[in-house]
Amino acid sequence: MEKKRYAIVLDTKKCLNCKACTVACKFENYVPVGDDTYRIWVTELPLQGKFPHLHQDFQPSQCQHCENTPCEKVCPTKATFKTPEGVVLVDYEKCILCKACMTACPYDARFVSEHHEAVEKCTFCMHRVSEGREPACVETCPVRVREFGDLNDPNSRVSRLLSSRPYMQLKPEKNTRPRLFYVL
Amino acid sequence: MNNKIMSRRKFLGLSTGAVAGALFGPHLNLLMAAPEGTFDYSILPKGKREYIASNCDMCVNKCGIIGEVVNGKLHKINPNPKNVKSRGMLCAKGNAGAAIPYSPDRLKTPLLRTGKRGEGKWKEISWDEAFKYVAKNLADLKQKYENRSSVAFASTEGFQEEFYYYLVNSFGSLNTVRHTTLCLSTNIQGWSSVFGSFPDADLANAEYVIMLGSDRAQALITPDSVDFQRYKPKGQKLIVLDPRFTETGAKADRWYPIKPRTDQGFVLAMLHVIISENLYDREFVETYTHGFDELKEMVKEYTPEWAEKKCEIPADDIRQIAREFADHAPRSVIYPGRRSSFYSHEVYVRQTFAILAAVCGCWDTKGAVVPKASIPLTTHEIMFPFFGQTMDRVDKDAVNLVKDVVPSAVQCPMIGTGLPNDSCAFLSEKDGSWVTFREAVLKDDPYPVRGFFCFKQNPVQAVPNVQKTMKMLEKMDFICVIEQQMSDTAWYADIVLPHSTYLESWDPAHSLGGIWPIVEMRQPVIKPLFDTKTMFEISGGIIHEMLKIPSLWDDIEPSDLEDFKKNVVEDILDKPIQDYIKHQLSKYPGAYEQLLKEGFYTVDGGKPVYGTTRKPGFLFKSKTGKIELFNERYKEFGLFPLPKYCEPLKPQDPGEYRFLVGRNAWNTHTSTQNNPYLWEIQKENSVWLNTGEAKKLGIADGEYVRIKSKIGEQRIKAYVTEKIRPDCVFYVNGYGMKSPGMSRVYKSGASEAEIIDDVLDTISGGVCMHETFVTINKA
Amino acid sequence: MEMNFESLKKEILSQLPIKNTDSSIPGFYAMDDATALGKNRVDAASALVFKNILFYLGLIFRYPTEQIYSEIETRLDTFTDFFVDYGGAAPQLPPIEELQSEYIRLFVNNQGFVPAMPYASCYQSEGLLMSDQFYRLRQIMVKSGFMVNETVKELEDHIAILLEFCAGLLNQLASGQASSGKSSGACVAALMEVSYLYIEPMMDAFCDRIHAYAYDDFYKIAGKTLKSLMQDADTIYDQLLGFRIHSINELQG
Amino acid sequence: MSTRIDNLRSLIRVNRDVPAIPFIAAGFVLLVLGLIGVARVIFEGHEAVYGVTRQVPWGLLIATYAYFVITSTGLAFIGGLGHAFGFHQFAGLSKRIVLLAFIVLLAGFTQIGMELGHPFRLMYLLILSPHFSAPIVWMGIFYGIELAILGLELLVIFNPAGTNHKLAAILGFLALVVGVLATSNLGFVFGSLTARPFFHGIYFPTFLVVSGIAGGAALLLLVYNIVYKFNVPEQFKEAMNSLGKLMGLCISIMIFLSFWKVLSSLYTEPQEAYDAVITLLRGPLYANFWIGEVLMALVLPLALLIVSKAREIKTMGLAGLTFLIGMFFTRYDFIVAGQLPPMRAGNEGSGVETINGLMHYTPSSGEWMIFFLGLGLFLFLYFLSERFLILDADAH
Repeated sequence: MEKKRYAIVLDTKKCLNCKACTVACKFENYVPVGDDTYRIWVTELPLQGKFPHLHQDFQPSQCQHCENTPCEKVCPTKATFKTPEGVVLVDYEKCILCKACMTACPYDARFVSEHHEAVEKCTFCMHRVSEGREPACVETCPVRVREFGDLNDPNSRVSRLLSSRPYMQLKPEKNTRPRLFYVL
Repeated sequence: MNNKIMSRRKFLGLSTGAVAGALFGPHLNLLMAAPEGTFDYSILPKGKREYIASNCDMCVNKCGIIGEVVNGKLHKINPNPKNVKSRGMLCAKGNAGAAIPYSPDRLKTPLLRTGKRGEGKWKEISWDEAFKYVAKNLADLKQKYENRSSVAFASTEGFQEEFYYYLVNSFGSLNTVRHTTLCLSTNIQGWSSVFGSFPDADLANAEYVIMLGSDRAQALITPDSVDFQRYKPKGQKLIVLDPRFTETGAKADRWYPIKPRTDQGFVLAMLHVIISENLYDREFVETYTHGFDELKEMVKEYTPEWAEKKCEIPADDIRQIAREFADHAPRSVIYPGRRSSFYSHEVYVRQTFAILAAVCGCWDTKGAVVPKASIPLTTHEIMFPFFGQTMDRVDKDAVNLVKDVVPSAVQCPMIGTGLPNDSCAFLSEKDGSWVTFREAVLKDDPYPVRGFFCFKQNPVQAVPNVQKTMKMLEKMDFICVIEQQMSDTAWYADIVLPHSTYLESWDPAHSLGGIWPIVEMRQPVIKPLFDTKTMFEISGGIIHEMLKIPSLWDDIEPSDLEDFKKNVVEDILDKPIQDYIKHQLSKYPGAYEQLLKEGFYTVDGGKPVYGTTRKPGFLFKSKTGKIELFNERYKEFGLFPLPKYCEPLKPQDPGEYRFLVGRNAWNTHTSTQNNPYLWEIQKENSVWLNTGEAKKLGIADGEYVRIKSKIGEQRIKAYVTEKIRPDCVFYVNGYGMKSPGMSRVYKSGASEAEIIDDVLDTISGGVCMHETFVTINKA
Repeated sequence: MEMNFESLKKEILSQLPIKNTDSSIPGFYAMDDATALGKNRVDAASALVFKNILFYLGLIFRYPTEQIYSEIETRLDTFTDFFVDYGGAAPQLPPIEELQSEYIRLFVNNQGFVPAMPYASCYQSEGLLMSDQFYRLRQIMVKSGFMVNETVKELEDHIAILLEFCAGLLNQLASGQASSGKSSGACVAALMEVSYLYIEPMMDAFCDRIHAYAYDDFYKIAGKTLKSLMQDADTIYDQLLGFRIHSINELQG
Repeated sequence: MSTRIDNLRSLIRVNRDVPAIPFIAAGFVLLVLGLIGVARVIFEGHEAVYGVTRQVPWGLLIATYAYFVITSTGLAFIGGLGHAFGFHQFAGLSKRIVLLAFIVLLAGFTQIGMELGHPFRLMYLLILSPHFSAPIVWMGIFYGIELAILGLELLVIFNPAGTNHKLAAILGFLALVVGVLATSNLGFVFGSLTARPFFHGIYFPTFLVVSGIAGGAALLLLVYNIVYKFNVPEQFKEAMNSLGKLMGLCISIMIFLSFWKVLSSLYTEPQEAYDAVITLLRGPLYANFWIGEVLMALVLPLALLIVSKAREIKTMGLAGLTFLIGMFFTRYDFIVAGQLPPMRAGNEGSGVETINGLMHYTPSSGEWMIFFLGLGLFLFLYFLSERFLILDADAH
């Protein structure tokens, strides 16, 4: 059987900017309350147009789980590693807190966790996925902005979304080949 | 230094004798010997994990939740993926609920005031003492005023509220006041005046949706907030009219910054177009409605060109929207919204919306506005005693009471003779009208109200014009507050009873009406952390103590008392609450078990219910039994039977802005801002000010300003934006708390209660949150 | 009583929560070998004294019911020197009503918030009750043969319970009567863990908050006393047990 | 037995002429401050004591680490020139060079040791779980080896039985090679960051090596002036002259490199590189850049060197001083400027707070204290050595 390739596809047109995902993530992953401590976020993109012709988009995001993984490359101790499914994880016991990965990440997706005494970031909730549950942010969303699934399964919701709609990725110029896809 | 240590540890050597002698008896011990194998926490912390289904209580929606409990501690609240109402979602507040039981600030034990009111001197008492104390005070009040209605009971909605009413009815006061008039009474009244009930909108199937002032993307309502984006049919069009560019506006196909309170004019013009161009649903109108000809006559004058002047939306656009709306009918929705206590005569606004839906036949069919269906539960057949010393509501004669709070500009001739001579307008009597009620209490007219009970409501924060609320509290001989937190209202109480959180309590089954009707209940997700009780237990406790005081029962028949003891006390309150719930569900075999497992129950697999009123011979709850475009009861009361256009209040001075209120998705009114997980999303609020106006006033983005109304003044950061009309300003509620207790939001940002004027909508008794004008100055 | 400290040390180490894979559980602590081995007696008399002191402080941080109040009152003279030594003054006991309202204002409920939360959990992570460490505490208690009285509706990490727990452990040590089948080593380990991982970390904030918010001197002095006593804990335990813990950081490994 | 003592005596004497005491005292005071800083880090934790943030994770301590270790490898480079490439004029300086390089490297290690959250983990994980594609691994390995080589060199040079010059030459050569590798790898730690265009590329590997050599020369010029109270004996004239020339050459190359770095970052505004350079030219770092980097590290020392025609040793000492001060800002600016352009715009809800579109960073008192630790360690150890060791090596 072919290996799984996990990914998240986001339909941000639906996003209500309600922050349910960010709070769910904090509880699920014991992420402490704090200005710098968050794994995922919802950005209000700049308002476009002039009154009364306005337009605004909201953009939830998180670690992109890049296939070409800058953070993993610079990690001196293999604390950051990739699972066979392409999920980028941190082995907290191996992290020396040199923070090279934080400077290497073009998405500002990592932070120092006092809880783990290591750098941490989104794990795609692999502990839930391994139990057949969805990542917390995917599950809790009122409008289902995010879909999580296997790119190698043509029938997965992520595959079907990507084959039916155009999409973009963040910072393509960095050639990181993210596993987060934003359908348009 | 060394000497210091030596001297400090002197007790180990020199004064050993005395201290060693200080032996303490075992009666003082908090700890006891643990029997072998008491707890097994051997594999920590990833030990025992349980998933327990229940329902959320962070706002009114009651979404399905599944508590993930690890070793007895709630780790996370997950959404219930099967719940047909919440559609498997859980918002930020719902998630943050997992912190609620663990707030160190929660009330832990009954507290009795020992100092002056508001001074903050308390002593701990046991529940037994507390029940005795409350019962005694009820008896004293009854004795002194010889009127049971001299004790008022305030509450807000919630699953335990029905047990609060056990207490109310056992004492026999008619003065109850609920949250409705602070929220959606105008909406209920307006829609009910046409259809006899307050419907829901089928956003999952509607092809054309007009939302006027509803911010479904932030003021979350399930299932609407889910459906309008997640399940919207392909090609659905969303038109949003709101003075602010809300998140909902950002989702709209077209957003119009409509002039406040002119929504009625906009819809009247739509009606004009639809009727004059014969776009209405003739068959529906003929079959189901009453008064079409009168309506046709009335809307003649309301042309789109007329409306353009009122609401500042181009006439051509109004025409187009009217035609599109009619074109998509019956799968067109003019959204009933929810909170609607905005303007004076808001009822007419909502009545107009309802008429538009009726005329186009957008009623009780897929994709339209649909009456709520519900799954009837078995109620306990109880007759509370009829007490001789119960007087009519204090606000019965509302007309004379509320002249002060109805602006003269809107008193006459708009509503004919003024207020209906009703106890509290057209609301359900037990709802009461907060502003009217408060006026009556302040005036002692027609009798004094001197006792005040408050169940999970915080009128000091929630009811506009806080000074008046404080004056009202000062009048009271006795105040009892049943709460989870030391709210601003609890702070002024004589006795505070700690209520268990929704995650710790058994709550009775509730039938939640809607297109997708559902039954929910709550079971404890975790054991109570402290010595708290639920309203069920509290009512039971107080009523038992009341029964020990004969003077409380001297104005009823002895046989009534015996019935009461048997039916209410023995059969219900003395039994486990599970028995009560099982009785509620007795019609539905297996429902109780399903509720324990899933947290909700539906019949028919949770399918939507359409068409119940579209059956021959169906009688709508109106005088004519039809859908009343022309309201016969309003005519009787001297109100407009048809929603004639009412002019909005205008600012007195050119420099004044209309103050708008609203919510964001991560807070419920004033109750959740101190939750660390929600506080960190937004630490203070800021006032939205249009870019052009800010320029005129010389105010930069992020700068502090003073916002001043005739009620009060607040200091707040300016958010200079294109997202709001130049004639309005706005900030979200829940910040700038008076109480240092809300430690995170104490004095950060501004409170709306401090500046909103207590203007009253005369038909529904609702407050008008958008009828306050303010000035803005640099701080 | 005589003890073989080499074996005691081994035993203590075996009881410690050795580096759990979940980092939410605090790690192990180390002892100064030389001091551990240099002495070979538990100073039982002093341990009892210390036990009484902790128990008394525990009483002070309980809600002053009439019973507790009179107990505090009766024993206050005995402990006056102690308070003067550690808290800088002898506390004057205010009338019971005042003490009660002061207690509630400081430790139970004030307008919406609690100025000096008496729970160790509140000084960890999010400032909420029942932090992850809380469960570890329950575990230690049960292992040491204690549990909270069924009639007491309080959380195990309430400062009064923590102090009483320490007193109970000291009592076990002094009397050489660890709970059935449990060793002195486990007892010392529990004492160290509760003192250094639960009480000590909350001391600064807790006592400073008491000082900032208290109207009356009674709790101010009690707080100051408790804080300086815990600062002195290293040397006290050294004297009582014959070895010392280096620092809280070693405990947290 | 007695010969051994005699031999040791040949290494030790009390140098009353060297004005070491004030420096030892200053070093001691700084060291104490530094140790207080260390205690704060241990008790309060890195997060509480340091001013670095999620968006600017590398701050003053990385800058001071670079400052020390690059200077050290610069010294080793000069030492290597003397030992291995027959630049005999430097051979007479070899004891001081090796000692300085060693101590400065130690000072650098204190910085990185305190900066890393788990320095001890690094030590064993570099053996158990090294990731060879990570530049930090190579940087770590080479600096580790460099420390070992310098340590060996110290042993060889300070061998009471007499210096084995051949071995010293081999070690000197190795120190030069490994030093260059280490520093250029340090450059690559930044040069490898595609996320940060200002860092990305070969500029920093090159620039760090060149500026390190200049720094080594500057430090030697300054130290000799101090040790001989601005009256350097004739025997070192030639060496000082060569150091001046070497430093001048390196500064010239630095000017050349910097100029093109700035220009290429401005030309057609390559987004983040442009933003970073703008922080230097007219952004929050402009004073550091113009006064520290340009004036003190480039213009002034070069001017002084030209004025002195590489002969006025006092003037060259002054050039060394301004250069070393300027270099501190250069290192700081290079670390910070590259991180000020945010990876995500500071929009509402993003969690990123920007000022004029840029991140901000100010070193905390704790970070300064750790810098004092390094500086104090250097001053204390080095001048203690000056006071008690015989450092005037014979030319071989």
